[in-house]
Amino acid sequence: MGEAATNHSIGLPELETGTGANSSGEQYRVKLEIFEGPLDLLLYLIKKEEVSIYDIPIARITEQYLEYLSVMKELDIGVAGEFLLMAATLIQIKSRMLLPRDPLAPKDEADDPRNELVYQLLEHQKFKGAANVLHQRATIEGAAYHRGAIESDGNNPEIAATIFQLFEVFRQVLDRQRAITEIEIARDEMTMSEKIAEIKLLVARSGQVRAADLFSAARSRREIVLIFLGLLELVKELAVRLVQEQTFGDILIRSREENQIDAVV
Amino acid sequence: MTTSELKPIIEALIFVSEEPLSVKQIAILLEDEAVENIEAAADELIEDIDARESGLSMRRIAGGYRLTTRPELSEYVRRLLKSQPSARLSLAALETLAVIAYKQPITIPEILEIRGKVSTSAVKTLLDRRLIVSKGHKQVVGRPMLYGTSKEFLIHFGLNDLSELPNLEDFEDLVSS
Amino acid sequence: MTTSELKPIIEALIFVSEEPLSVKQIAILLEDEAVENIEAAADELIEDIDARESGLSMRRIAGGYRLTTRPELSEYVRRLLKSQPSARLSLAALETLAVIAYKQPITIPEILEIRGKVSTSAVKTLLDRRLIVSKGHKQVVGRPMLYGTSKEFLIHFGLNDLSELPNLEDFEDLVSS
Repeated sequence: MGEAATNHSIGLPELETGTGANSSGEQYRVKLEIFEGPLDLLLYLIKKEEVSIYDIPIARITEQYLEYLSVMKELDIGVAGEFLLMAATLIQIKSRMLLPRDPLAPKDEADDPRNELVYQLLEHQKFKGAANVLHQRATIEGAAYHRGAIESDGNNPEIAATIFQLFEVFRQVLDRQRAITEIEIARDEMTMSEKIAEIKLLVARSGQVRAADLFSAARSRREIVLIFLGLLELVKELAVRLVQEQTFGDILIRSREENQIDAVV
Repeated sequence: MTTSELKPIIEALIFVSEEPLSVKQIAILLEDEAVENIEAAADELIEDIDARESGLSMRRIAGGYRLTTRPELSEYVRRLLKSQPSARLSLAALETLAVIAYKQPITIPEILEIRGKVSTSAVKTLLDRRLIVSKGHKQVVGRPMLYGTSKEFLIHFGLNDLSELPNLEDFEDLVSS
Repeated sequence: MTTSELKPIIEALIFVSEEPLSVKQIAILLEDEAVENIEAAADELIEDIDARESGLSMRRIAGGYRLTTRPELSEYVRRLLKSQPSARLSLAALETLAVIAYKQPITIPEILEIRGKVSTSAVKTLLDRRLIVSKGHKQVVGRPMLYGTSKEFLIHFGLNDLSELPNLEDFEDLVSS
């Protein structure tokens, strides 16, 4: 889920009951995306059902959780991997709770299959609280202004740097250099890493490239093999995504934009 | 120097400095005036300025002193500067920042573990805004990068140091109640 | 507004303004508060600040009001400004530094080749700031000077050693995990 979608809300979202409410799909989309992650959704359900976090009725909560996921799917909201993972976890806990306990084993609360989840939820809630306080502080702080420039400031029009900026700048320099030398490289026999760089550049420039186009532009068998291996490498590195919009359709190579990463893992 | 000699000097220095100015920096500028004297004068100055009912206030931020306008006058100042309140951090970024602030230094996989969610774009935003900085590599397999909060973080949230972060345990009651 | 309501607002506005602020500008910001009222409040504020024996003074400059430090404190202010040589680098210097850091030891012609721009003045700045040092001559025609980063560089960027420079894998870690 992209950050942009959650910009407007701090705290628990106001969400009507799952399916069948008469809001439009668009409204649902906005509201559902407020669930930052599976833990948020779970906390919301726990609050809505007015149950204790220390004694979660797993069957009921799991059922509701799955219902929300199916609403998200119905509305064609990409359900991120972590939501599915949590669904699996809930189902697993549910089935472990159904197992008859060994009557001879000492009754031990530490055995409760829900423990880890409860711990995670509590931790999550704590950091949400802290995030809230930070938000308030930043609001107050943002209302206090520093003095305007005075004459002595004028001799300092430059930018301050951190090590990360230094690195970013280095990457930019390299990218620039790569763009200039790319034409020369194209004429020579390419190496695998050059081919990868070329594919990356192509995808970065146009956002998406048809795999078929890449292959048909190859001038030798060796180059076709390089493209193929290069693509595999890029997919492995999670630098690009391969998308096929319809069965037997074109395979598209797409860049992984920042805000897509979360949704696709 | 006496406190009443020190106060105007400290006020002038803090006014001119672009960054919060620490007691130690002031001491060096004043040719090794005792740190305790400076601290006493600075604290008195904070009270003086408060009592003046002036448009300014002096505060301890990021280990130093800083002059700012009073928050309650922000409406007028904003009109003059035509400034938008600075871009807000998203909830994802704030929560990630909270995790980093309390658990620093911390790696991305460790953040994921706590948040139960992938936060790389949030981490990138925080780096871009310089609220967090890298703190070297963790000496484990893969040598992942460690992150911690920056001085900018303290300034942005008006904290003098990390000990001023609210106590995490205070937020536990929110759920149980 | 009353004079005592106006004074803190005027003080805050003058404090944040980069230019001397005229009575007329202030009047506009205060939704057409009468110019006479503002002038009266501003004049009173000048007297107040003088009477405070604070480190600041408010003056009429170029048809507007401005806050400055008191002239008699200029010696201390000068020391501060001198003691705060900018910890800042221009983008050209930063780029050159990045290339040197990652490709050291490196000659000026090699830097040009990578950056695609002449960087001699940037190299000079970096040498002046002792972020880079010469590392002898390269044994090729013309024996050009080789440059590398200094201990100062490590301190400035908070690194233990050069192996702590972020590398490409770290970055990919960030965007792809």
